[in-house]
Amino acid sequence: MVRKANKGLSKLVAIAGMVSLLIIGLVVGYYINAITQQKSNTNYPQEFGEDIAWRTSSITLSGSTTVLPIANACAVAFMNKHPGITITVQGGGSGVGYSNVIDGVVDLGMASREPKTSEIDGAKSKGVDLWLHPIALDAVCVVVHPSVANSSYPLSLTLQEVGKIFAGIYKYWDEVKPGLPHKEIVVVVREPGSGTRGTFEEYTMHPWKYNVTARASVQPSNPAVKNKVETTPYSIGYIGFSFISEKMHVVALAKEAGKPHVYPTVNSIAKGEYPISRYMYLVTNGQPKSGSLADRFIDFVRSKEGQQIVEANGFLKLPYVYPTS
Amino acid sequence: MAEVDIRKLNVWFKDNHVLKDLTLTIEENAVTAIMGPSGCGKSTLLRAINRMNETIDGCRTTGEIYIDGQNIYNGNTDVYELRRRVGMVFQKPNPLPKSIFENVAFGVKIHKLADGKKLNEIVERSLKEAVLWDEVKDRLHESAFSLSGGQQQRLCIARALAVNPEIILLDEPCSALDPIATQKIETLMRKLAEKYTVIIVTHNVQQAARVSDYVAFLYLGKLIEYGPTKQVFESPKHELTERYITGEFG
Amino acid sequence: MMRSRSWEKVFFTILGAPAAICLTVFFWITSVLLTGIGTIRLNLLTTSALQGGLFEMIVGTAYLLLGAAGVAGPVGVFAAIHLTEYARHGRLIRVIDQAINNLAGMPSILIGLFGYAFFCRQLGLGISLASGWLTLALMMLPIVIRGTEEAIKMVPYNFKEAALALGASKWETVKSVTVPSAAPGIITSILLGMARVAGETAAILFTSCVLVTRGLPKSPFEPVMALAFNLFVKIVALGESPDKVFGIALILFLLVISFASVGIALRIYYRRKQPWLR
Amino acid sequence: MSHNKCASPNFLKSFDKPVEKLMFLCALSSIVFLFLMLLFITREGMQALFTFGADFIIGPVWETNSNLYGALPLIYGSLMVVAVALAVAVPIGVATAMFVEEVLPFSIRDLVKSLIELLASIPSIIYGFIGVLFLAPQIASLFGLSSGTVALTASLVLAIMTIPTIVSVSGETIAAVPKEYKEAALALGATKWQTLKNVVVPTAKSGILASVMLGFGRAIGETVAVLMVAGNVAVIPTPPWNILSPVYTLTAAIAMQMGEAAVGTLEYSALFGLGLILFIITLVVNSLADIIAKKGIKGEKGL
Repeated sequence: MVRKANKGLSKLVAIAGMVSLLIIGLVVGYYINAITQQKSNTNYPQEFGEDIAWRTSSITLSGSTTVLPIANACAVAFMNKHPGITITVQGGGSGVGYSNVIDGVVDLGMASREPKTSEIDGAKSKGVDLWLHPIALDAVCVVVHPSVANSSYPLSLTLQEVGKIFAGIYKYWDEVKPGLPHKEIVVVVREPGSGTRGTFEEYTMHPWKYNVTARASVQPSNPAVKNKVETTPYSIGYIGFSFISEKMHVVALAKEAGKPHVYPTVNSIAKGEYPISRYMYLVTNGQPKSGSLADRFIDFVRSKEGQQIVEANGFLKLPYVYPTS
Repeated sequence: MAEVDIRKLNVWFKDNHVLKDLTLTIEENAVTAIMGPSGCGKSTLLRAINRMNETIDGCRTTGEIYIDGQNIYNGNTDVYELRRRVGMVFQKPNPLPKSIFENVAFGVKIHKLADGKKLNEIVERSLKEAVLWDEVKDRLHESAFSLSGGQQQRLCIARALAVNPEIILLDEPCSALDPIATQKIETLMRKLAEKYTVIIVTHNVQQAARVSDYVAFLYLGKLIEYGPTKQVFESPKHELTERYITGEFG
Repeated sequence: MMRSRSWEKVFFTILGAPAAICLTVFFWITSVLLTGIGTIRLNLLTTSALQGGLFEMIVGTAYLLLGAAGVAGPVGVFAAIHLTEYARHGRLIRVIDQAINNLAGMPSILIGLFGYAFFCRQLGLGISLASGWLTLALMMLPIVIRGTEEAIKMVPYNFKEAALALGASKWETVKSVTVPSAAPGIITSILLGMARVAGETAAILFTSCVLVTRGLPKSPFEPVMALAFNLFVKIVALGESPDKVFGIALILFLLVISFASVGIALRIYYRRKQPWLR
Repeated sequence: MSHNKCASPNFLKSFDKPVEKLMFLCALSSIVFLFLMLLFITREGMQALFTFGADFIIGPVWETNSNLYGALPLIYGSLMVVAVALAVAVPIGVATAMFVEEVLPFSIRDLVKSLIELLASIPSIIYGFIGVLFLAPQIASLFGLSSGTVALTASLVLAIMTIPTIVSVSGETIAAVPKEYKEAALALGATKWQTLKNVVVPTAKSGILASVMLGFGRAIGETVAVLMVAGNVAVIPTPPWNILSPVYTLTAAIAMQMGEAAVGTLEYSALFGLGLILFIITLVVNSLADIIAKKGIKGEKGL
């Protein structure tokens, strides 16, 4: 009986194993077939440049989540264009972007702010020369829920007033400006380390040594902040220019009291009139070798095609044509 | 105290026809033994009397059982009240994981028969009736598992007695016990018959002869012979009964 | 003294309500996700991520799963054999037992954190498939050990006796009697372990995944794209459009659920059909 | 069945010892890795612990920009979310376990149990996804909140995720209550409910308690789903029992900030410090569950 039972069972196992192997094999075969067909369909461009080494090389990017959509889309487009190359995009944040470049873990960092002094010092101590390559422009826009202000009752603030709101010095809206509702201000911010947050605080908080109120709601991304402000009455937050929607009111900002209040527009940002604007950067250790993949990728992002991707992802293209060296 | 009248009882477990057309009348205030080889349906018959068969999945019963003239299988019988009236003791002692006192008091509390002082009295009376009181009176609040097997079985009897039953069912109550404990339980059974209708299932022919007033012999789900113990053992009517009694099979 | 049985029935119906809630939640989640089925086209499964498909993520997830099973399977089965067949009950075994329970209860984020500190940095594997395998294997290990132990304990002793009486050594007995008899249970436990880690995000968040790269990893030391990671980054960091994310979520859901249901069904089947228990 | 294999040459037997050693090593692996986890998480978290001392645990401010790391709001957030989740999940889970094991007919019991187990295998990111898309807006409109990503939402999502653990572990112990106990009570005329209340539950109570502890362990370690719906504000709510305010949990902080933290910075170390706190909490909870469960088995024999 022992033998019989055991035999029956191992037979079952064998059959089950074989069937599952067969299925796995079929699936994998089908997949590999599909993918190789895709590859052979793409024609390898028959241009012979001065240097073809880059055509088979690979680079890795990591850093700011703000730049991530641009890098992601550009990487995909560039890889589709040149079938031999590999561009790997990791996440992280601006801090990771810099530190990875400094540690030599990645070829290109992504950053939505300039390096902190600590990062510059760290780079120097390791003999790394940080090069910033602007690839897009973004403005950090201060937005409020329509319950605070709207197109018929617009709101304008100075940078310091904005700072006081985010530092929690103003607790109610009517403390900011008489006539606003007597309601508690709901402050929405990005997570620490975010480039958007870094830029925002550099202009509105750091000059007066303000710190973000502990009551602030922390959101992990621009869409999250957008969603939060859209749905939260009496809230204020800051987002990238491209994320502005009709369900929120954009605040006009002045550098200081007495200066004109400026709304963020393509024009005002490009001219540098809007006070909180920033560049998106790709970061390298030293100038990338001419003709290398890193160099060509940066050029691609700055090319007409790359800048179209930048715009499609909701950022502003660089205000003037960059010399492609 | 109560007469049990079984008419055309049939029990199935799924497709297995366990009891077939059983009809017999069990006398009150006597010990009736149900005997037969393993698998003949003894326990099923016993469990039909307090409708415990129903707790097993796939059980189906037809026929009637009258206790004091009332059919316990008709729709409006309160099965819980029935089980209070018909106490049961199992093959393996099954005290609950509680103290000795709580075990005996369990049924009383469930049926809200008494509380406080009266409850104490009932517990004491039941333990005395089960001839256990002297052995446990100083340790009523110890775990029931601290008792020996025989004591545990008497505790289970006391537990059944505490709720004022009329009939006591014992399902091979001694099969897990040593000879001395068995003897104590057998003596107890004789004593219980003065007050209760006692029905015992046993596959031990000698035990049936020792303790019972009446004996029923079951074979393959059928009642082969039923009558006063003396008569069945001295002059069995059926050849199968004789062979079983003499130990030819079993 | 009459206790109303209908009252009792009402009561048990009330008791059944929570169970009904559980099942409703399950079916609700399933139905919510299935509404997204319209958004996915079948060729999404076979097109490369560079063309907007999910191919590399699906295969990448499979790579992660198979590799993790390849590590956790043998280690877990060996450990279980040792614990059931060789170990004498002693303090060490109690400690091991405790450790397995604790490992089973460890939050996946901690396993991910450890994986990053140990596999990626200390062992220098970096963000790679190999780091992911080891990290996920750590999560699978307790499930495989427990499942295998259960399967081995179900093998009747007289099977082993039969072999031992014929002069087989202990290892031969284990190899030729115990393991084959327990094989269905062992395979089931590995499947259930794979189901546990298939949708795991926190453990691979820092250890093995990237948002985009070309094709599949060519060696275990390259990073990989995976469904769960992509879904996480796309929702949390990029806030991508729900349609696209819905597709990933649905496929991930179906993948995990199918693994789990096959595992659970097999386990029930073999628990019932242990022929020697009949 | 294995005659031919048994007749294998003797040299195979010499493999016995090395194989045995290998198996022993595998058995040890769980201890080794648990120890390594503690070692490495502590090592990386040391810097933060030394910098802040006790303030790392009782400090009320978690503010990355000013490099202040006091984990109290995160610990409180985690405990609060889990407490509410358990308050929902324990009654539902235990009732479900009782219903499944004691009331449901055997034929559909396995099916229902499997479905509940499937509920447990749904990836947490899917729970988070559904929580964000469907549950949070519902909560917001129900309580008139501006945003639905609050502690309560996280608790509900966690409750759903914890229920299967509670059901399966307490169900196991309920099923393990000896049939004799139930028969004893039923034969005395106890109703099904009385049997359940007076016999089954008291006997299984240690197992049920263990299931609650395990549920606690699972809930406090849950990351992705919580991160997506908890709102992530590193402040103890006012008043502290306000479950309609957003909270930040230990796990969410690790997952959100780990990507941002550059290796070697104080932030990086502080995140591992959080990991250490979480590690200790889960270790204690799981060990307690183990002890309770083992005590239960002993109790069945002794009392």
